[in-house]
Amino acid sequence: EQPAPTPIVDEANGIFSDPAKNSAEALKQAVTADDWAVPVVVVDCETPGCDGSRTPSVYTPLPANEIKGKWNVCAVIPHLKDPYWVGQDAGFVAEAKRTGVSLQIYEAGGYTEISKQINQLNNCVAAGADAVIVSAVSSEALSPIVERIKNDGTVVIDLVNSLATPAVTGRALFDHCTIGKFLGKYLKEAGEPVKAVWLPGPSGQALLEKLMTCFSDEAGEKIEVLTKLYGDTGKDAQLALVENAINAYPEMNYILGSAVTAEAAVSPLAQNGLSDKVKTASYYMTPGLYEQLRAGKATCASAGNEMILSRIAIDMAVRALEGKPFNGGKYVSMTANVICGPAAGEKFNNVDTMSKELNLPPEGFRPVFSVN
Amino acid sequence: MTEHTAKVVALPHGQPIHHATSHSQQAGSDFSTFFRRQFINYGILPLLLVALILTFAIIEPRFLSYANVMNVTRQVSYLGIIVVAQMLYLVTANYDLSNGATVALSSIGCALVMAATAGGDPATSIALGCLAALGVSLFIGIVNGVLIAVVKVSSFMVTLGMASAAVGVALLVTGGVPVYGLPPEFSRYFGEYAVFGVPFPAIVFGIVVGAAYVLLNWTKIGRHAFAVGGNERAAFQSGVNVRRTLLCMCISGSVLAGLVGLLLTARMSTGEANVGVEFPMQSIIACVIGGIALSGGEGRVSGAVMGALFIVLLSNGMDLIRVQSYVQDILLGGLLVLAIIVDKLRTRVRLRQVAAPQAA
Amino acid sequence: MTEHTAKVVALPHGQPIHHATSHSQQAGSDFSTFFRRQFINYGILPLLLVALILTFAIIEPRFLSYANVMNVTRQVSYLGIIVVAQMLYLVTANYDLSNGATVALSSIGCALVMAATAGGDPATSIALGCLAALGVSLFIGIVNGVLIAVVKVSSFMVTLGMASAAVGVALLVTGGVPVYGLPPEFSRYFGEYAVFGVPFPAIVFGIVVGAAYVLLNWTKIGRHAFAVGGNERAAFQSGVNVRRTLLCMCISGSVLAGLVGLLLTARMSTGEANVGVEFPMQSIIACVIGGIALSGGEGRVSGAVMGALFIVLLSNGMDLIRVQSYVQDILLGGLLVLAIIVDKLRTRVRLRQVAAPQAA
Amino acid sequence: MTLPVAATRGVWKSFQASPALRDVSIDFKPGSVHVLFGENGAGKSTLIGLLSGVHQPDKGQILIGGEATTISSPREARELGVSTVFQDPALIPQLTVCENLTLGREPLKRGFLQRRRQTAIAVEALERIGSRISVSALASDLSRADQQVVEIARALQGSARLLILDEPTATLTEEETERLFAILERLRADGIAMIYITHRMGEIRRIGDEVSILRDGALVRTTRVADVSDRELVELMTGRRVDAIFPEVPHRPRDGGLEFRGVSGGSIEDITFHVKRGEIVGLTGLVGSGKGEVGKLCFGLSKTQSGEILIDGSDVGPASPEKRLKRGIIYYPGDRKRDGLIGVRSARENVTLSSLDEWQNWGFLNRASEKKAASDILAKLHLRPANPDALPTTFSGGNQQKIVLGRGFTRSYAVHVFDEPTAGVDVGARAEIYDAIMKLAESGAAVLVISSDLPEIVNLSHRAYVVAHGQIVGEFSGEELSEKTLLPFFFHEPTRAVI
Ligand SMILES: Nc1ncnc2c1ncn2[C@@H]1O[C@H](COP(=O)(O)OP(=O)(O)OP(=O)(O)O)[C@@H](O)[C@H]1O
Ligand SMILES: Nc1ncnc2c1ncn2[C@@H]1O[C@H](COP(=O)(O)OP(=O)(O)OP(=O)(O)O)[C@@H](O)[C@H]1O
Ligand SMILES: [Mg+2]
Ligand SMILES: [Mg+2]
Repeated sequence: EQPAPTPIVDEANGIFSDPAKNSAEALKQAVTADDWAVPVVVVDCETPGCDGSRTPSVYTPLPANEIKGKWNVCAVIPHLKDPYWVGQDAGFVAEAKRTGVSLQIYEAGGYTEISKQINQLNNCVAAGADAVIVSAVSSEALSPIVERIKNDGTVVIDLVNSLATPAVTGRALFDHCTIGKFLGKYLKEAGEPVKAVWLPGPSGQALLEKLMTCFSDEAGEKIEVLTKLYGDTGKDAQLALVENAINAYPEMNYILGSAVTAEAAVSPLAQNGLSDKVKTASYYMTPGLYEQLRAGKATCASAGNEMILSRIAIDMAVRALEGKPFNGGKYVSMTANVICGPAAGEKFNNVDTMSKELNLPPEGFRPVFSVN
Repeated sequence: MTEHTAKVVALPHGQPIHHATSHSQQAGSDFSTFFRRQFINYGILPLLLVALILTFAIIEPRFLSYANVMNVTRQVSYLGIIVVAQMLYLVTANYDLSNGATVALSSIGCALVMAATAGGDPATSIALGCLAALGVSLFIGIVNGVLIAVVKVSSFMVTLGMASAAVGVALLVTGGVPVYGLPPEFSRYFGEYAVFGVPFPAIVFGIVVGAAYVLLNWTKIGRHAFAVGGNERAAFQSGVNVRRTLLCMCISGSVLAGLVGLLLTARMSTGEANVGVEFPMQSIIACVIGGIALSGGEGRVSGAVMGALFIVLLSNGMDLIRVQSYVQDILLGGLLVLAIIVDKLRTRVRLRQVAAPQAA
Repeated sequence: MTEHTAKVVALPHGQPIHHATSHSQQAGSDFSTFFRRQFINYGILPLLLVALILTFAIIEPRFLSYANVMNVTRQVSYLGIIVVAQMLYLVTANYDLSNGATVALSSIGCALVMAATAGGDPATSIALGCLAALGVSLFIGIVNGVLIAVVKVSSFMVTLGMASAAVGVALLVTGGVPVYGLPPEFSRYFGEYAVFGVPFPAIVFGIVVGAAYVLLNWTKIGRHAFAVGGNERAAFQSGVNVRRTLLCMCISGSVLAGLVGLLLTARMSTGEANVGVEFPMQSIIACVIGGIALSGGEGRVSGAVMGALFIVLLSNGMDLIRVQSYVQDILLGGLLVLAIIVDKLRTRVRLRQVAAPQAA
Repeated sequence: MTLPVAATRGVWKSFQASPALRDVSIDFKPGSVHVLFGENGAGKSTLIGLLSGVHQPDKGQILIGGEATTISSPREARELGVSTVFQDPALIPQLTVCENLTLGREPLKRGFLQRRRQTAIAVEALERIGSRISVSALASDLSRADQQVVEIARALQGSARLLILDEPTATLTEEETERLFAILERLRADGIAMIYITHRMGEIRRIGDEVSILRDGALVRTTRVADVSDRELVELMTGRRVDAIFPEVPHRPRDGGLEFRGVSGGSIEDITFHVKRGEIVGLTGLVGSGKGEVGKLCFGLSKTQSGEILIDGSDVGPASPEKRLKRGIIYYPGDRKRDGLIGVRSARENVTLSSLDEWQNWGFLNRASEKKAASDILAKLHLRPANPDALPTTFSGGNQQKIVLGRGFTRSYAVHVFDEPTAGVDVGARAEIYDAIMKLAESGAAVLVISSDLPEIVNLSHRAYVVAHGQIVGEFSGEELSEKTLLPFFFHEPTRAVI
């Protein structure tokens, strides 16, 4: 039913598909504008596994005046207790306001809450959602539900945490593998031999495992992963893990993990006089981490530029509901890059090039759970 | 449930008045006493449930839509079975804090077997998978049971340790990634399938409830379970085989948890090591709200069912009427405490009833 | 600990043999009995701890390095205070499942106040922050205490409900993001500062342990707490003010949790809504293996400390000797059960002592 | 006419809606032992509960030293000079004797405990009543009797104007009771007022000056003990004529029954005795003599180290209550609340618990017939209130014992073993229980009654054995079976006194 997607473009609203061509100022303008535009990567979804060639493009949403229906959209997300998801929430709200859809957001309360998220998904369909945006706590476990919902004619948009099932209308994804690759690539280019400890967060997370695998594949033999220490996402838990890792692996010179981990690592490293020896890199960005990057307390962090994904997801849902073609394709992802602070050395210090708009929640934004 | 309608009220020193009879006399005539009797037998919960349903239904008519009723039915089935399983432990004055881990490990076990045999005939593959799930939970049940019944160590610690160990094993064998590649028939029939509009899990739940009711109220072992939970010393000196009773209840409780692992695996068509983390606490809450004493020896299956229903309805309803999730936590906490406080009230009234029949 | 050394063995018919005396007679002479006595008084835990330390130290000498000892000291301080807090509840036969939430909420409260006042003089800002943290926990303690002591509802449900509500509030006020912008002095002094190489939290822990020991063993309220935990009705009939005792213990327990919230905030230099998630269960585990009965009326502060030490040493040591995360869960579970089983043995030996005093 | 130390003026007390006390007015005079007498559930404990601050009256006044006083807690009562030994055990098992003795009045110095003085106080309190229990023993390690002694010692310390003892002798034997009475007499001489609750007629005469009879919460009469006969007392108490408390049981011993051959185990050494079918045999001795142990051995509650126990001439088999029940032995434990009853299950379920097989077919219970059977049995035993669905905890002591007794009638057993069958049971209920025991014997069962209550042993049993220090030191029957002849044997060996 969905018409063929609009062609891939190199330029729109003064924004180029090649991020390098965009000035920070222009990008800022573009992503905050009401008719926003953002450089994306369109993934060819015709190939099996929906993981084909990746072409840069510029994503522009459906203009508000072309939206006829008053749509009910509902989004289920893993949780709303860290800046990353608060940022996505901000995107949801902004886009819902722009498109005038009625939006309801459900948070499962953590990555272990599989049954709860399944229930929430059912609940919001029962509550009459025309489209659901799913950011799954488990890439596999939600497949049957999603397939059923899709068959019942509900639009399903896969957000951030890619679902295994092909039965989705559209995808706006945080590309775990690419993020892992980029981190690996950066460490490789950075040169010096790396002995790293992974503190990815909770265990049993397929996507994190994938990220770490892709990291290792890319990084090659010069980068040695000493161990993976799993633990609750809470800062206190990560803190204890870092402290133990410091004592367990004196040869360690890199701590890889979540933004919480990187934040938690600062004080124990300083205390053990290892701030210079042990560097940190995280696979996503938070305001606190950003500050520490600038201050040279943290070394690097991957910037997925994906705070816009939630806006794209809603736009995709609306396009699908309105029977309008997708912009560029049904699978959109972002161009990630690794942001490093002074601690990484002048050669790699690119902290100022990071787009706050695309990586951090708006200052002082407070979570909103429904927009009517 | 015979024994409930057969409750009696007695004069301080004299002939009892039989509820059943007084019921038939008064039911029409005097509603307040009728309600008081319901209150005494089932506590605040039925009222609370009615209140919830009305509130939600008024604010959001879709709450009572066929779709949502089906949806709630399916949701309550999984939790409900776990709650019954927890009840089998609690009745004997033991906790099961490992039912979540049991669900997870049997989900993994079942999924691994099915994935391994997926190539061949789906029927056999599914059968083997089910056996695996039940086998795993049976094993856990036996270990719990032996430690609780024979070695006589605190079930709190035993099942807590078991939980940690079981999850560890689940993660170890899967390397932390979900197990997929199960035969599609499995989730089609055991997960989504519905008979005359009744979802398969709901049917299983119904059977489990029936079985549990019969086990606890119509068999020797059930009676003994209540006795052991009420006063182990006295039960032993009344010739109850305490060990066998405890073993039985622990094993059946854990196997029920394994059954949920099976059903959830079908629902997710994946083996997950993270599933069921919230079950231990949720099931205990449901039991307590359902009037099943943590101190053992008391409780009705109907109470367990209502307790599960309460939790599911609450979150489903709050989702439907769009209560933001932070506030949901707060409300949940408040309602828990409220429910328990009112339950205290109930026991008071009950004593008065027994004491002062003229009220009835 | 007078009352401990003063343990006795009563002959079936009357004459007791006084440990204290038999002690002084034999301590030097007969080691086996000396060890047995230690075993009877402190259980397996000391041995277990020594075993752990030796194992780890042999496999990985760095385990005993100054850095790691400091590290363990710091880690045990936070958990240790929580465990003592839990003990204050358990001694009166009540659970505190809300101590994790208390930590989180008071961390938030403290951080918000400090961040708001960060502009001015750091000292006052810090002072206000501390007051906020303690205020929050005091409030939680009072609510718990009133519900448990006055309304007399099961602490299990009360604190469970409180936990859910408190976390909800914490998330609501912070909007899910950590609270930044605390005065740097705060984390410098309360987090990293060390006196003669002793980390500040450790000093606080020491004070807390001392205070708790005095409170429980050398004051009226403490002894009454044990009495209430042991047999509430009897305590009341003996003229103990049960309500005041329960209130006191609940409040001091929760305030200690608030103190941990304070220290952790300093350590993390942010206010976090999702910290302390594992505290409730961890603290109960530590207490139980520390010989503090869930049924109340029993327990030593030293036991609580050793329990906390056990948990911290275990995970720290396993990290150091590079045990894989998944396997750690399994080992933890196994060791828990083992510890409890051996503890059963201990009580047996004690009873045998009672029955057959000639052994002593 | 001396001013009463304490008095109640028209006090009412109801629990929920049911009045446990109705308009009771009694004076308690200095230097006099005032006995409260009444059926189980008559309101005796409730009355003293009012005086000791456990309950508050709904209506009426409590006078202490002549003026109206509200006593809102036991601690207040003690400050007013009222100290009480409550009916139900009031020691903290996990605390030491010392701590229990000083609980609620710990010696403090600048807010801190003074352990030395605490110990001194405790030692002094125990010496005062000539007990040699160790002050540093854990309460849970004491036998029930020793626990009772500690409670008495606690009540006696300090300067009490009014001393209340609620069935203090329920677990004491004659000898210990005598010691207690000696103390009470001393206190009477010192002009202390005392309230004494007992179900034992003998004790009323032995120690009582005045007696108040309660029935269904109402005061029937207060009178001088000298002015009433036992028969009158019982009539006043029950409101009906009880001709004989002890039934006359024809002695028709038949073959078979229970037999101990050189049995040792627990605190028992080499015991040999037998109970023929149709016989009621008594087993008595001091508390802690091991007589209860004999019962435990019969039922397999403690293991037999040597010797053999025979039932109808064949060995009883393994030591497990379950199996012993199957072999036809049933045991009625001495401590009803702890070892006998499932407090949270209905009286009916308690009765049928031991013999559910009787109503089982195809693995399912026939609940209708089970229910009927249980109700009939409880009706036959005159359970009051006659409500088989109520929880055991809502019944009075005597009626709780009837529920336990009911188990013996669900099917026919060859041997019935009673441990302290009438401890704390009122005279009326006692007669009914004895009646039931007689019926069992007449139906051809062997009945072993283990009791510290000498009159019970002497009047109920056909033959009796005395146990001392785990051995049988004498067998008595016919004429010899009298209190005078039995008592000396209690102290067969130089005994270590308890009080
Ligand atoms: N705490 C209570 N709650 C409810 N009812 C009670 C309570 N205490 C006593 N009763 C009731 O009050 C009545 C009087 O009880 P009480 O204990 O005073 O009798 P008693 O004379 O002491 O009997 P006994 O000789 O068995 O000790 C009984 O019917 C009893 O069931
Ligand atoms: N709680 C206890 N702890 C230690 N020893 C005990 C305990 N209770 C009883 N004993 C001892 O065990 C033996 C048997 O006790 P038992 O109770 O059978 O004596 P008894 O004559 O039956 O006393 P009672 O008249 O109270 O039943 C006695 O030597 C007694 O001292
Ligand atoms: Mg009484
Ligand atoms: Mg005995």
